[in-house]
Amino acid sequence: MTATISLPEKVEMKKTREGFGRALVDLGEKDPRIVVLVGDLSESTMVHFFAERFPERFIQVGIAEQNMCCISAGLAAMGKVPFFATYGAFASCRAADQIRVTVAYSNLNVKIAGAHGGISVGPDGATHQAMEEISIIRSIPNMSMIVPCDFWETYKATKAAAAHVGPVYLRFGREDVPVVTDEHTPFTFGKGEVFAEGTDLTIIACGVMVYEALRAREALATRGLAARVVNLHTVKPLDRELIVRCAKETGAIVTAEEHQVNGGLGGAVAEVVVQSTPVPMELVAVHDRFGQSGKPSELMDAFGLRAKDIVAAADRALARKRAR
Amino acid sequence: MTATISLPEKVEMKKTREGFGRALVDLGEKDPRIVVLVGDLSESTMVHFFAERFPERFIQVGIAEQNMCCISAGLAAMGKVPFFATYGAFASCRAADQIRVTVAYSNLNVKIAGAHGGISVGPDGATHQAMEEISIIRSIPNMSMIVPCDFWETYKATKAAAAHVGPVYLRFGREDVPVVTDEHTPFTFGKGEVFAEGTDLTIIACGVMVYEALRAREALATRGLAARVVNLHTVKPLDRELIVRCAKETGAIVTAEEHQVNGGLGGAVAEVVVQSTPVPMELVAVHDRFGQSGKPSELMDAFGLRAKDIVAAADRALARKRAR
Amino acid sequence: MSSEVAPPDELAAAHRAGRLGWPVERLEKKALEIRRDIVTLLSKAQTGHSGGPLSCADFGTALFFNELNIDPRNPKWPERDYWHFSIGHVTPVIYSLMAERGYFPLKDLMKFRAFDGHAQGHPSTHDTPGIEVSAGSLGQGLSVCCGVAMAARIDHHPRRVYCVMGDGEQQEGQIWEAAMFAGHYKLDQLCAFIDYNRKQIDGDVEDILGIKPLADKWRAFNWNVIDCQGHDMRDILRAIAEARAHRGRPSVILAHTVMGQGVSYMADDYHWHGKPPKPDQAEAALKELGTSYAEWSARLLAN
Amino acid sequence: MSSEVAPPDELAAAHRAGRLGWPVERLEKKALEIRRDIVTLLSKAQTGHSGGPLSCADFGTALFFNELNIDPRNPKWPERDYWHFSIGHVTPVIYSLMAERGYFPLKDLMKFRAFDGHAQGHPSTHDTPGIEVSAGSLGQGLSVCCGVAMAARIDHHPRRVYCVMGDGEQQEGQIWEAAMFAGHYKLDQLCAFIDYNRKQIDGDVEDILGIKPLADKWRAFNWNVIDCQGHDMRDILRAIAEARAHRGRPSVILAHTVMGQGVSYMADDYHWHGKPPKPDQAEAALKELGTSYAEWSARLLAN
Ligand SMILES: Cc1ncc(C[n+]2csc(CCOP(=O)(O)OP(=O)(O)O)c2C)c(N)n1
Ligand SMILES: Cc1ncc(C[n+]2csc(CCOP(=O)(O)OP(=O)(O)O)c2C)c(N)n1
Ligand SMILES: [Mg+2]
Ligand SMILES: [Mg+2]
Repeated sequence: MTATISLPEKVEMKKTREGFGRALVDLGEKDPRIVVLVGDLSESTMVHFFAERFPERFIQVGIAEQNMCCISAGLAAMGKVPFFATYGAFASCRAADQIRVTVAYSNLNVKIAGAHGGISVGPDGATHQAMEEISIIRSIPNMSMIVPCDFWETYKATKAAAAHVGPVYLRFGREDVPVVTDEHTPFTFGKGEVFAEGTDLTIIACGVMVYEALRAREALATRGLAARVVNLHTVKPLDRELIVRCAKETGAIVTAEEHQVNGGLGGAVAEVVVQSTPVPMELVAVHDRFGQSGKPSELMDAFGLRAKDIVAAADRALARKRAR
Repeated sequence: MTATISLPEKVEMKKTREGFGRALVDLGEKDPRIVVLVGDLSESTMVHFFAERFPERFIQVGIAEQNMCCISAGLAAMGKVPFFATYGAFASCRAADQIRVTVAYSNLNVKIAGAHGGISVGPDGATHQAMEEISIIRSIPNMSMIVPCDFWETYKATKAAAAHVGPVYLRFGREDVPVVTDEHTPFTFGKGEVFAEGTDLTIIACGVMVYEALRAREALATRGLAARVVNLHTVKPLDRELIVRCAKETGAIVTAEEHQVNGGLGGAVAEVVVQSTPVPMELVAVHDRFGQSGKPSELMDAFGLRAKDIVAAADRALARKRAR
Repeated sequence: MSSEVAPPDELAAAHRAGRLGWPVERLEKKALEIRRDIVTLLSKAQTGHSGGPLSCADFGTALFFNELNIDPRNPKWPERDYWHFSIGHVTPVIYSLMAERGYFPLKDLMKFRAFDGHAQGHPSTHDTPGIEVSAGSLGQGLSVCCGVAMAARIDHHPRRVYCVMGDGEQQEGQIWEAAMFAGHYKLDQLCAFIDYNRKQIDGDVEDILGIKPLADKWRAFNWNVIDCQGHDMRDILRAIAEARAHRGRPSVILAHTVMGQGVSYMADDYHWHGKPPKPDQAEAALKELGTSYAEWSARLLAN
Repeated sequence: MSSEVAPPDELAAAHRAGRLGWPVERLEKKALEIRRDIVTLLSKAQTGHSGGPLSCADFGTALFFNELNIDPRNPKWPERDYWHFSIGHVTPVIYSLMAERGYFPLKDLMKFRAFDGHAQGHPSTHDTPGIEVSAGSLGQGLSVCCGVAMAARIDHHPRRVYCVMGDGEQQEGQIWEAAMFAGHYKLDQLCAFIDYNRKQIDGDVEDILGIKPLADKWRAFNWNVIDCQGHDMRDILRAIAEARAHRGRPSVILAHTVMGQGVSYMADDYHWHGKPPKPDQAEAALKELGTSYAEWSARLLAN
């Protein structure tokens, strides 16, 4: 599907996690099976909206992520649709064994919300900047995972997660990020969206990097280069068909993610590419180092997660494409 | 380095984890800093040899993997060289947060031994067949990881882990596996070994799949195809140089691992390949499904982890190489 | 000990459609059969755990054949009680109880841990009908049961929830997270059993990492603690009834058991935690249990 | 309460080279300065936690300026005691204590959580000299301290080990794994503080997930439990001395504190768990603490 997105100069800023919090309330209105759990982070994860509206279906678990994950499994086994929320670092790592054995191996209908993913978490520093989630969750069978790009997409992703039967991991950021989609932008679980057409190369991004990719596209366009931009919000299951098509049609791929380079979105795309249509790829990501404290913008710059870094990667990829 | 390995018809069978258990004792003799911890699995992980020889440096933690991981961190902070041992499923998942925050972020000298990796664990079934370890550990900065191929290599890997300053994860299997190396086969931490030369394609394998790769090479040779076999025991840090060289020189790569396909050895190699020398690759691995009970040999067959599966993958890769 | 007495509606609930309510003698006979099943299936498979399954056999039988309100032919019966073994490694007793109770044919026991059977080494939701949540990584089951109990609370459902844990398993921190949670939310529909057989893989629990004083721990986590003789059927039923009658707190039954109970050479020996008897050892065990491998395997295969 | 009295060699050890052993009055003055540091650095950074750091300020000062045997100019001094804050979010008090004690210049506090400073939002081994093990994911620190204590035991080293935990943090199961371990191995060189301020992020600990009766829990895990008034310096020193003198069990000091203690509008209000005072609020706070932002930030920047 193509949903050509062009950015105004000044873009509205909003938190992805707020889209989650709002969607939960709307889901709760329609579906009595929705239950929300939190590990002492109601406001940070924005489940407080749901808690206020549906106190009888809200469970405060305290600081006990392992327990929260398995409680969710028990709720799901009884037909509930539980969403449990904490920071992504603790959702993906502290509860990894519980996700693997109790949730995923049983293929239970548990939804996991990991707030505060990425370096843009900012001043809290490395421990709170979850950047290993895609690698971890992607490796576990039966798991699905969505990394939405903005407020609206998070809203839709949350609803899609509820509609999908099976375990789903949702990854959000902490900060206000540019709103690049609107209420009507198409969103299909498991399918990437072509946000802008182009033939010279494809930029495949997820999360806040979709915005940076669109900006990079503008910069490349000033030099006569036409970059396709794909929003690959569902990092599992992967839209292989779209990736193969992009590799074939554009001959070069840059991936962009606010995540470790090892085994993340770039790795997922690379696995498809080498098995189908080997083309030059460049991976814009965090290069196997821990985060640090700082302002989100300082860190996005320092860790090379900006439009300009995507542009540089695109130039490298294009040079390699031409040299073949 | 090249260490041409040719297999006799009947190969000696021995457990990798025994190489670990023996190496610990030898390490303990020479280095008083070595401390060994276990979570109620002394014999399965074969740390009982060490426990008998050095009871004062052996710590039984009981069934508490999170605690064991952080106790090891405390020991390492005080200058000890702790090895902690449990099943790989619990080492990598139950202690994932502890590995990330306390061990890796502090870059402490903790050695993690994950026994019972892979589908060949057999009758215990899915929960005990750790197949997500490479993806998880590879995503965490500062971590190193070795997946040795047999008894002798495990012995050497254990010693190499002790010699390396920083956190290292070692992955073993459960069963007797073919001994393909000997006491004198070269082993260098962080470097792949070319176990057999070849020019038509490269099979890059780790763990027990190195044996299957060597057998696959024999089968391919009968058809006049020359496969190079690389034992990539150190899956992190990755021997990029060797991978790039193989891609350039042979133009096609098959990876083989007893591990989930998402983000594992194949993914790691793919990431290097697309960023340097895009060539056709095929990934022999477990295709995103949980294991099950059965005899190890039945499972290796059923999950497509045999020499014949590598041969089939090689044929696909070669066809794609020729079609370019 | 409970200080309160169950009100009449609870007693009615306690006699619901899916409860067998067998008397002590019949339970004792069934427990013997369960032990024969365990030894036979382990002998056939030549892989699996002997010790824990045998220590769980008596209270397991009491649960399945007296207490639990279940319909094995309709495992998802909405009215069902929920049961869960957090110690996934005791599949020999879990599957024997399930098969004897009618979840699946007895002959399936003869394919324990086999490639072509459903009876996985550790309980698997998608392989075995009646297993609602997979297990095998210790320490997670009580949390699952807390979730089931919370669902019942949200739905105002009278479902009772039974969880079986190991004593070595008490070393897992997640158990105490769940204990704190259930205490806080006063989940009195929840009843946990601890198979207090004093052994784990590497030896005596008190040598490995002592859990004493265990009753004090649970009390300090706001649970109702009930001690019981884990191989005395009458005492087991007494403990279960006490738990059922208790209001305001979840109950934990410390079932004092013997690892390998029922097979003389296994009894109280931790070496039997994780291995099956060899065929000749199984024959000796089955003799003690009043049958033979030929006889008992024939019974299993015929049903 | 300890039933035993420290033998002479222990008393000698208690007066080792790196202990400051400051008297109560001096400690009280330093604690006030620590509070000024905390408010000032938070006001500068406009990010970070206020509540927990202020509740830890008094016993933190007692540890750093009376009890701990450390050499801040040589953080790896082999004879050192080991200290660790398992609640990594209280970096404002950790860094203030460290800077006031001489680990690094006071002016570094003015770069709290800044891109170009070393003072990370949560303690980081490779950024801040003297931080031996990183923290920030709750529940892990007591295990780290168990490891340090075991190393000391192996080496027959008299090192004492101090761990600071939160009360909300008690909900993490790993704490109870570590508690069981330390009890089993009778790690009496280990002393844990619990900052019992009755608050966590989402509200009152007893509303979120009650941890009471907390002393009973620790006793049931075989620890020596000592209650103390967490803002009474004399009582803090008494508790520490009691812990030091106790033999055969690790000690835990339940430091009864008030979140945000020292700043009237923050006191006992969980909303102050994780946010900094705005500049005008900081000014008001510093006034209560007998200084001003201008004066105190100048002091920090000058040292
Ligand atoms: C998280 C986890 N760690 C380790 C194991 C391996 N393991 C299986 S059973 C067992 C011992 C359990 O002891 P206990 O609960 O007393 O059961 P029993 O030996 O009495 O059957 C261990 C360590 C596991 N299954 N899960
Ligand atoms: C494993 C983990 N889960 C959640 C968090 C987020 N978190 C940070 S502080 C905190 C509350 C801690 O409460 P308490 O121990 O009482 O500290 P206080 O609020 O009193 O400072 C939480 C939930 C975390 N840092 N680590
Ligand atoms: Mg036991
Ligand atoms: Mg608190």
